[in-house]
Amino acid sequence: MISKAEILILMPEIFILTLACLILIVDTFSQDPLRRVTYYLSQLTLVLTAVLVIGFSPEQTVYAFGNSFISDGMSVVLKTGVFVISFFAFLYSHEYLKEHGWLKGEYFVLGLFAILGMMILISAYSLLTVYLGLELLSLSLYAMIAMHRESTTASEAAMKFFVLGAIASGMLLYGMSMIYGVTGSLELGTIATNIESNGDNPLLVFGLVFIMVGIAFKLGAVPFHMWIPDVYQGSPTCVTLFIASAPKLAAFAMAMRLLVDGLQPLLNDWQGMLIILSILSMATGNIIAISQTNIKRMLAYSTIAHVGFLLLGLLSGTPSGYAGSMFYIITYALMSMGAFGMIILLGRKGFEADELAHFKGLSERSPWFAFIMLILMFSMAGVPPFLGFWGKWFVLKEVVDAGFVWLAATAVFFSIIGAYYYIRVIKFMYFDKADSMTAIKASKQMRFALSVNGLALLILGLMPGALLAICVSVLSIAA
Amino acid sequence: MIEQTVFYIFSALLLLSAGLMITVRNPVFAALFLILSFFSTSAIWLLLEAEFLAITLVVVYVGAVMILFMFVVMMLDINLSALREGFARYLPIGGMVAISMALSMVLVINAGEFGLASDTVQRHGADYSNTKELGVALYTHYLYPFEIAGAILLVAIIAAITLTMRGPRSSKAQKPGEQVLVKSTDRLRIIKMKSEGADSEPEKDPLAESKLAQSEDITVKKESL
Amino acid sequence: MITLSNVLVLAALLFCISVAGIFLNRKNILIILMCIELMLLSVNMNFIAFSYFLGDINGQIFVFFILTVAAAESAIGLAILVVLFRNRNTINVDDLKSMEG
Amino acid sequence: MYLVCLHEVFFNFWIDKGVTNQVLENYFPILLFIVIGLVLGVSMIVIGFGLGKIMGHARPYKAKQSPYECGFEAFENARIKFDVRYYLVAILFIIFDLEIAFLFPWAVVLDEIGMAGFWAMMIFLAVLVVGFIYEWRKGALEWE
Repeated sequence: MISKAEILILMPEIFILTLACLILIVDTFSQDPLRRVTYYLSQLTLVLTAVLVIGFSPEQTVYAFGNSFISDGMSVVLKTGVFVISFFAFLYSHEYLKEHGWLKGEYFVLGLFAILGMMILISAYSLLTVYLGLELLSLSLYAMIAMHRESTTASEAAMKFFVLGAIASGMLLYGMSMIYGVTGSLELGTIATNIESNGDNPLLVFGLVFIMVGIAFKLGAVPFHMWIPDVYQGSPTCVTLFIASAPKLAAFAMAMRLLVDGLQPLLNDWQGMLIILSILSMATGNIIAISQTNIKRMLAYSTIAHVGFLLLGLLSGTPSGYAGSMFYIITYALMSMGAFGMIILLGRKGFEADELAHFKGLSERSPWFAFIMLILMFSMAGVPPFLGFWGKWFVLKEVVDAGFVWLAATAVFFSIIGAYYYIRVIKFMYFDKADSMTAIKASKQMRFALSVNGLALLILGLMPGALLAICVSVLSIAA
Repeated sequence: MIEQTVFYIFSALLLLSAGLMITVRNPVFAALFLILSFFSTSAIWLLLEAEFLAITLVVVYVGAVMILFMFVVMMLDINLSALREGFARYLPIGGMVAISMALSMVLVINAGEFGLASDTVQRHGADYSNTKELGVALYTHYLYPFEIAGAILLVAIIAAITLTMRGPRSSKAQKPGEQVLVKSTDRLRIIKMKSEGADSEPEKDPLAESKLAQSEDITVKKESL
Repeated sequence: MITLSNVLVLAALLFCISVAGIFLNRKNILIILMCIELMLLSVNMNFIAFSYFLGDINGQIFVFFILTVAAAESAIGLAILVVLFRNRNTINVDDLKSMEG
Repeated sequence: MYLVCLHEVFFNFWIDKGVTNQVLENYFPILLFIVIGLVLGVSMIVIGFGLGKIMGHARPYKAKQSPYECGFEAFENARIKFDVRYYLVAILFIIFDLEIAFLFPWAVVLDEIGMAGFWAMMIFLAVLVVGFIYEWRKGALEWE
């Protein structure tokens, strides 16, 4: 049955669910067109939940609710990352929605439910909780995209995301059913021990293929990436920002739980699949991004390329490789949040700054924000003193250590190609004439948050040791 | 023997209705065939002693989800012929893909060995309650997923309302009670105006102006009622 | 007697039919949503067969949750479809090409 | 009673006592019901169409087969678009239908699952009541 300790360990989830329900009710009574109460309560919830997560973090790995819930170092770090990122994402979203005039309280409530889904996914230790967490997250995201009802592109993006997401969930479930049939269990730990004791079975690989389709879809790896460009471009920028940042951490956690915690004995099988996914993603992402004129779409292809890099760490199959991947995904989430934040900053009512041309001459309009964008783009390209470089560096080091020198060389080759389209943005900002010199209209909070976001990449880039040390330490305990 | 026959009959029915579902022209028929597949599936689940789920499938899916699909089919005035374009074009390649996929899946499944699962199953007697066993497992070991399911349902409510709800619509029905209560002052507004000098234009007649206000007011009031 | 592979083959065929349906009816989103229901039905069939032949109730519990989530999912999917139809007056996938790149 | 007798008769007739099958025995009346329904339905359709073909005489022409609308030509599709409010009600019905699906096994095993199971259901219901309040406040339940 349920013990008090189990309920305590679940405290953050219970808290965020309660507050989300409360905010939903409060919002229906609110007359304020700016939804200040809803917004501030949501932000407060995020802060308090983060405090709870860190406060209740266990010293060693704890399992609860019949092994369907796990709380370990990785879950604490990733959840904290999700809260920090979501806090900024909510701040940008509030500014964006205020400016564009379709602010709804439900946006933040659904956002909180999406965050709850991410927490469940990050802490999932059985096939059932992985599935439920994933669905809670995806259903909230579908609704958030379609929420701007007048926008044709948003509803198209939502429909595409929904159909492809539902098919991917179906595939994932089919794979799960095979794994369940062979091992007779839904718990990831038991599955791993059963596979080890019963030896190889072709049906396990059969199930693994379907599970891999699901994971590749959620991460956005080629050839299951079709949704990413359309969804990123079609969604309102604030939703794109949210989708492109925090859920990536949850998708990474899902891959870790399923592949490493549950199917570690099949390492040789999934390693090969990940190599293919990784090369295809890096190639497709970097090459197609070059020809884009829409910056949201360009960043979408850049996401695909980054996912290819992320998979490099996973496929090395060592705890330090996983740590490299985790470092990579956290840095990626920070960078993409900043980049989409810039698009929101430059936009105003009835106008989205989502074309590359809108960045022309930004250095004249606002030297400071051109500098922030410079940091973001250099960091994404992987130029040395910035944070993005270290992510690439650690992952590559692990791949070489695992004996895939050729793979590392391929990755370097594609990231050099990729550097071109990031640097093109910088060229637009510094060497081209602006089409219009309209002043940037943004609130103080927005400017402050974006500056913090950009400078964090610089400062963390100058001293990447601490974050990496955290990633390594939590994953070496888990392994 | 009889059990196997029943199983085969319902399997054939299921595959047939599923096949028809993806090929018929009319979405209404597709929905009806999907309902038939749900029914035959639930019969097969009964044979596999999943009685509670078989009933739930009928109650929730046939009784609610398919009704929802029907409503949407009825709600959207869909041009059927446009949606069928390309069906014949995709048929050869789609059929090939499906058949080869089916062959490989069946081969893998037949070749595979399920170490733990055995074909000799201990069947339960008539006093066995599937609902009870499911309930005990659900409400002791699966409390955490159960609460997550609650959250998912709540998200579905919020999403459905925010996406499709429109504000209260104005109705064109008459409301006799309010019509009776109307007073002349509600409809007629008499404007006091200074009489204008002799050199003013003849069109600017105060009487005409008040008439204008009056008629405007009446139309406004009528709309608001 | 029904054997395990009987049911699994049935589920696999059902799964393939649903994938074929998605391929063939790629223009009509409504049919695609129905095909997704069919796909989940085949997954459920798998779980119930395993649950029966393993003598383990956990598979049935999983099916119960899949049924719940899938119902919520189709509710949201249809809601998005309604919004899309209002904006575009079509549910034809091929017409959804306002974004290109 | 009648069904039970029929069931005995059929069963003893069809099935060798050695391999008596519990599931089929339990659901035999339903199977019988389905079979009778099928036979009845199919035979009625066949008889109806058959007799109609044999005895009736059909001489259709265009005007006779066109939909009749008070002397006008039909100017609209016969299918009327449904209002979106039906759809909202159907969605809310699904949610609460699922709630009942969860309540049913809970009620059956209430004496075996202890307080934890009881309170878990209370929390579940509370979450859905929040949804209910939300839809009430939003006016999704108002028809007019």
